[in-house]
Amino acid sequence: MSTRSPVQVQAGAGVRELTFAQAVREALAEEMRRDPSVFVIGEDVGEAGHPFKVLAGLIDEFGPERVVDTPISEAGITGIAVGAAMTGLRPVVDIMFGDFLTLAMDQLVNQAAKIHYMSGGKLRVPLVVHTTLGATRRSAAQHSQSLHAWFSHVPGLKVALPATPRDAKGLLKAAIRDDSPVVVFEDKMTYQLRGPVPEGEFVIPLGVAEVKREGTDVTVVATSSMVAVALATADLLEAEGISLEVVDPRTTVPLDRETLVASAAKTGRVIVVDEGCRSYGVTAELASVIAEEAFYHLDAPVRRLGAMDVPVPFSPVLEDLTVPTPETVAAAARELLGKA
Amino acid sequence: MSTRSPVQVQAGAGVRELTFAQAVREALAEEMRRDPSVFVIGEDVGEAGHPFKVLAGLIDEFGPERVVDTPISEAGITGIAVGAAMTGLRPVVDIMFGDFLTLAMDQLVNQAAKIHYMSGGKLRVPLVVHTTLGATRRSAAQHSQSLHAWFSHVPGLKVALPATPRDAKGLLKAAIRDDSPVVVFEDKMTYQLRGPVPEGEFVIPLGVAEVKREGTDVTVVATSSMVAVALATADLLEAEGISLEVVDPRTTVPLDRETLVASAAKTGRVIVVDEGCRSYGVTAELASVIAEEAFYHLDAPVRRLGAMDVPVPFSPVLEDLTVPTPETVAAAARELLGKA
Amino acid sequence: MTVGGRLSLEAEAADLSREEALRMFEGMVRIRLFEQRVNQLYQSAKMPGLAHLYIGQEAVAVGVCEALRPDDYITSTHRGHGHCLAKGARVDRMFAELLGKADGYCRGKGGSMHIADPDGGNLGANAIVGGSAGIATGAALSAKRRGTGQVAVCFFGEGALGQGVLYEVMNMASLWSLPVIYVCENNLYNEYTHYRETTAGEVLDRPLAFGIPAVSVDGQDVRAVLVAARAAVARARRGEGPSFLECLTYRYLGHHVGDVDRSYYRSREEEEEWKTHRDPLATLAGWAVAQGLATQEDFDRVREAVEAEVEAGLRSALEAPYPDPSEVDQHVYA
Amino acid sequence: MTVGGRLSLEAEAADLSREEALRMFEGMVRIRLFEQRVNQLYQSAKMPGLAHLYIGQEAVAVGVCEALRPDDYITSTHRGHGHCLAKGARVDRMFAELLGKADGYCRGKGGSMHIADPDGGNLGANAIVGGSAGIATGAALSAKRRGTGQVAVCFFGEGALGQGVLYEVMNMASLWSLPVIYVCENNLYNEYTHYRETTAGEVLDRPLAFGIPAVSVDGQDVRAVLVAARAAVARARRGEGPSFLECLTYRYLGHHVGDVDRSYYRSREEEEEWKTHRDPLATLAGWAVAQGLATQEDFDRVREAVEAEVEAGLRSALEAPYPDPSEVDQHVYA
Ligand SMILES: Cc1ncc(C[n+]2csc(CCOP(=O)(O)OP(=O)(O)O)c2C)c(N)n1
Ligand SMILES: Cc1ncc(C[n+]2csc(CCOP(=O)(O)OP(=O)(O)O)c2C)c(N)n1
Ligand SMILES: [Mg+2]
Ligand SMILES: [Mg+2]
Repeated sequence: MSTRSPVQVQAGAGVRELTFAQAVREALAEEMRRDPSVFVIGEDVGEAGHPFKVLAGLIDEFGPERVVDTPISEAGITGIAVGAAMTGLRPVVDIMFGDFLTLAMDQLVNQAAKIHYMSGGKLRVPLVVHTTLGATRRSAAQHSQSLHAWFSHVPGLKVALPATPRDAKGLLKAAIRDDSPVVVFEDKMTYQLRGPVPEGEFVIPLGVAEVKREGTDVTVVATSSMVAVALATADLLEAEGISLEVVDPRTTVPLDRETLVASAAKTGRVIVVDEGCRSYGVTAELASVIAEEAFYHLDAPVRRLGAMDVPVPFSPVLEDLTVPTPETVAAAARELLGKA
Repeated sequence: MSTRSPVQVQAGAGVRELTFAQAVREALAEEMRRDPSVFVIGEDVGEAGHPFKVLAGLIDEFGPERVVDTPISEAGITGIAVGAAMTGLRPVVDIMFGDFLTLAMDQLVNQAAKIHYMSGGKLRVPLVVHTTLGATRRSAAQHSQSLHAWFSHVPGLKVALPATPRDAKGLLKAAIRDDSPVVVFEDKMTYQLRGPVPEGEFVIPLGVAEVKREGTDVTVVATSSMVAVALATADLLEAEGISLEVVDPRTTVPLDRETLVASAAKTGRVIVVDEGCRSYGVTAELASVIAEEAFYHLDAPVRRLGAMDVPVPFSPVLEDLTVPTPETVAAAARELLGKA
Repeated sequence: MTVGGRLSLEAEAADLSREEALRMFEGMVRIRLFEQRVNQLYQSAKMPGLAHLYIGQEAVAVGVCEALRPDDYITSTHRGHGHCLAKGARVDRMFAELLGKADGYCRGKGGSMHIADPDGGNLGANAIVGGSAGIATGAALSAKRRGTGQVAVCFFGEGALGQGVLYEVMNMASLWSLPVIYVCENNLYNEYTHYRETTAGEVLDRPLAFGIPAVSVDGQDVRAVLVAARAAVARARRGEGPSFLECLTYRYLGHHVGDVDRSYYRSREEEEEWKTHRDPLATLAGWAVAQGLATQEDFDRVREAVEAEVEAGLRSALEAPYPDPSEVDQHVYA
Repeated sequence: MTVGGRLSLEAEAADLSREEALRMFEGMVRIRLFEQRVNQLYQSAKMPGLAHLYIGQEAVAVGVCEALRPDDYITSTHRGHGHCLAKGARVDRMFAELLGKADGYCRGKGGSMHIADPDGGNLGANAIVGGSAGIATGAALSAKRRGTGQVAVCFFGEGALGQGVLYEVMNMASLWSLPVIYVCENNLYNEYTHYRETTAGEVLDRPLAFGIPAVSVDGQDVRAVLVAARAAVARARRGEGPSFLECLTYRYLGHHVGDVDRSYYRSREEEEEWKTHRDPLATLAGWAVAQGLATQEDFDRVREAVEAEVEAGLRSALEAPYPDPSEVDQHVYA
């Protein structure tokens, strides 16, 4: 079920360069045109078009009935979306910062995630939660967390982590069409970055990893914001004659184990990089899956790089120390190759 | 910093048999006598003494000022406890079922866990959250979760998982004396089980694992409810001439890596068992730590056993399939030894 | 109709036709007899887990659901058997669910606290206090958006007044004039604590503060409940927005089937007072007989018919098969 | 004093001594000048991240804090510079924190949205809307339990009325008569949305519904704020419980320093109206001069002194060192 070919879309021929934010907006607009039951609900999603302007203009096309501005009530908004999703609509709930998911956990975990199962399959909750992760924006401890590991640990929820404008569009469209609740995390730092996005109808199925760059010496499994870091590391090490393969799971649930394990078996050396806190985070599961299924191919233990286990500090001189960088990933790769 | 000696306390000589609930109650009463700033706050903690009767009688000794019955407001109660903890008191917040922590996540994660750090070390939050985990009580999906992995992933929080009456008392007393917020999860199924508890003053430092049983063939790292399962497995396999070493981390944060890794290095074969859902759960971190630090001692990949990745079903015939049992752990051990 | 004022009612209590009186009595007696069996199942250790019995509160569920269309929505609570039955659930499949059988409404996966019956408009009971406030409000938003004229009823106990999410969604329901009816079943206790110890001020002032018309009615008088429910439903269908009903009621038995010694939180006298003088079944039957609408024999016949239905339902549920083990990981994802 | 009614005040606005007038003007001008500098730091890219400026709302923080003891508690918001300064914070250490320097109140770890100064009773700003409602209420519970006579003030914007936790804690504060004062700064906007679009009913009805006396005051008139704050503080110290103040105010600038084009959500005219006719600094000075309490020159001298203080504070902060990298994993655990 996984496509292992590294899709390096080139601009031109049915492909445009879009910013991450434009790609998200395009996905929402296309799905809202296609299906009248799709609507967006959240704080300042209307005229303001979201503080990051990700949703700018949607209200002009779809009006306040389908781009619903709300009070500052994350739990209430999410609960209302769950009820709407159970009764024929397809809400996309915008949670401005992933940190605010802490306020909606009961609605997402005890309600949305379990209703299909608890009802013996009778009720469905086709809900999308659209939110952010990522630090280094100088936003301090309550606006910088990457909490996707929590949701990946909750049966009934799917979790998408788009790393490029192309993936942002394709995964969001798939999430909206999915009949289960899906939490989509976007790196708030990448909204203005540009990348190629195919013209026209285009969906990326949930559960299909992508080899973002092929290589031979070390596999770097990277998620979301860390994909760009991994690709930068690959460029950096190429000069040293070290070849990295960069694999992006794109969704933690469902997880495309096959693609991860195949790459690990091929290179024998693996680094997992994710911006969530290192301990008890996503890197632990990905590293364990690889260790379990590629154990006898591994020349060394899987290395894990995540955010430092600290609340995110405000001061730039401190904040920049807390997240993996091309330098720290490169150092790990050299160590794995005994070139440190 | 870790004691690796398997403390097999014998009844008699300064030791009594207490139920898990009695041990918890004794810890609270002793700490409330010792320190007037300690108080309990939660739903039906007073006259009712908690639905599981864990707190029965406390109000008679300490009165409603220190055993505070509240409305059904998990977020509000926890927030109030955070403020009280910042200003000279030591609250023990009772969250009746761990599933209800979903309602207090902002207060615990964005507030309690980060305040000491965000204030540059000036403010402290000596808060204890006392709650439960564990399935097989026929309580269905919203009263059976084991969510400790979430909190273990949050820097600033400590997490304790007592498995015996002795540990319940010693760890809770340590948690109450700790100047950081600590979440203590107790298996709701074990409250009436009896075990030896030393007489008198007795504290178990957070971050010290215990070898619950020594063995030579396979290490079983087990937490909370799974410690009893692991010990039962050890008995079961002894008959087959297989010797299990059972190691209980007792706290996931701080984690006593030393003891886990030493045992793994000794046996070369490791199973990690925890009642949280298997994917992206505690077993992933523990298995990764062992794989990283004992890699070259391991004869096989670390095996992970957790709850099935499903919401907990009500029907006993289904619920019993979702959690690890001595049979499933034994099967994993035999496989690891090539005796399957 | 006042916005943010008392919900105006046509009358203090409804005049009923003979059919209505007998139908509502049947609804109430079905809940009563069903739950007496549930209690016995627990005491004879035939039922897994616990159940929170609705006995004593029957008039609330039946009076409210009498005012609803089959396609209207309800959400329910941990004490939900009465709501499910009043909205049309069958006793045999209810028993089956409580016993964890495959014939249950949720194939045994939900149990007592999670019975859902979408075909009957029941979006599910909820084991999180206040947990369905958002769901009901969202169903109302959906009904309004789809223009179906459906309304959504959110049943909850007064303990849910402690949950902040209730105020978040009442605020939005009021702002957006959603067709939702918040039905607060005030049975005086949050588990083992009297609601006066957990509830500051007056209950009705809370919805009123959000501009939601509210009224308090005798929850033991199904006719009073029906009148209030009809007014709230009519308001919702007219597109005028949410309403809030406080129904003063009482649970005769424990917080759950295991709560037998209750003396430390409420008196025998209090229990007797409600059972003997404020029983919803006796009250309705007494009124109807006095009105000459029906005879005691009519009501006895209804009770006997329901008794037979309950016995048959229980028997079939006891004999029904458990779900196949392979179902354990079905329905995690849609 | 009415419970659940209007908070009764001694007068509509306070008579002030010359010292009080000059002191409160100094407090307000310190906030004004400090934040003008913050805005410039952002525009000249010298400050990391963003800041939410309090300019225009100075009378609320200063009027409330004038009624407090040094050991009383406050909690603050994302728009918190004014609260911190009014409770006694120093401009140099404030600047240092905003610049991420080691001399900052939080050693640079908190930044604009998290300034805490326990020595001054400031339990911290909070970047979660409504996030400090529990903390302030808990500090009040602690003060009551410890019998210190301290009160706790919870500052929050009207947007926090959307957060359910506020109602959960107001309920407990009322039940337990806690010495907490909820100060709602109604500056008309939740970010870019007018509060009328997010707030059903009347603001004051919400605390009133929980039995909490409430009053709405002109937040641009520091004397009116002071009178209300004194009444609330007196009530709290008497052990009579919580109060709620709605202060009608306005932020002159953007939601944050980057919010420059505001035409799509509010008009220039509206902004001008508030700035020219309802400025808290001009209002206080004008009143005091008219009363003959002080001359314009007196106020100018105060402003000049504060200007010098702010310039010196900024200079020292700009020169101050960043925290040592080794501090990054300090203070995770106490
Ligand atoms: C969020 C949450 N907190 C606590 C509980 C435990 N609990 C179950 S029922 C109950 C009391 C509910 O009282 P009320 O809402 O009045 O309903 P009643 O039981 O009286 O019908 C409590 C505290 C829960 N299920 N959910
Ligand atoms: C729980 C939460 N949701 C959303 C936000 C994003 N946010 C920051 S400020 C703000 C508006 C707050 O409005 P108000 O409370 O009136 O304060 P003001 O900005 O007007 O001072 C929002 C939505 C947040 N910080 N916290
Ligand atoms: Mg009740
Ligand atoms: Mg505002």
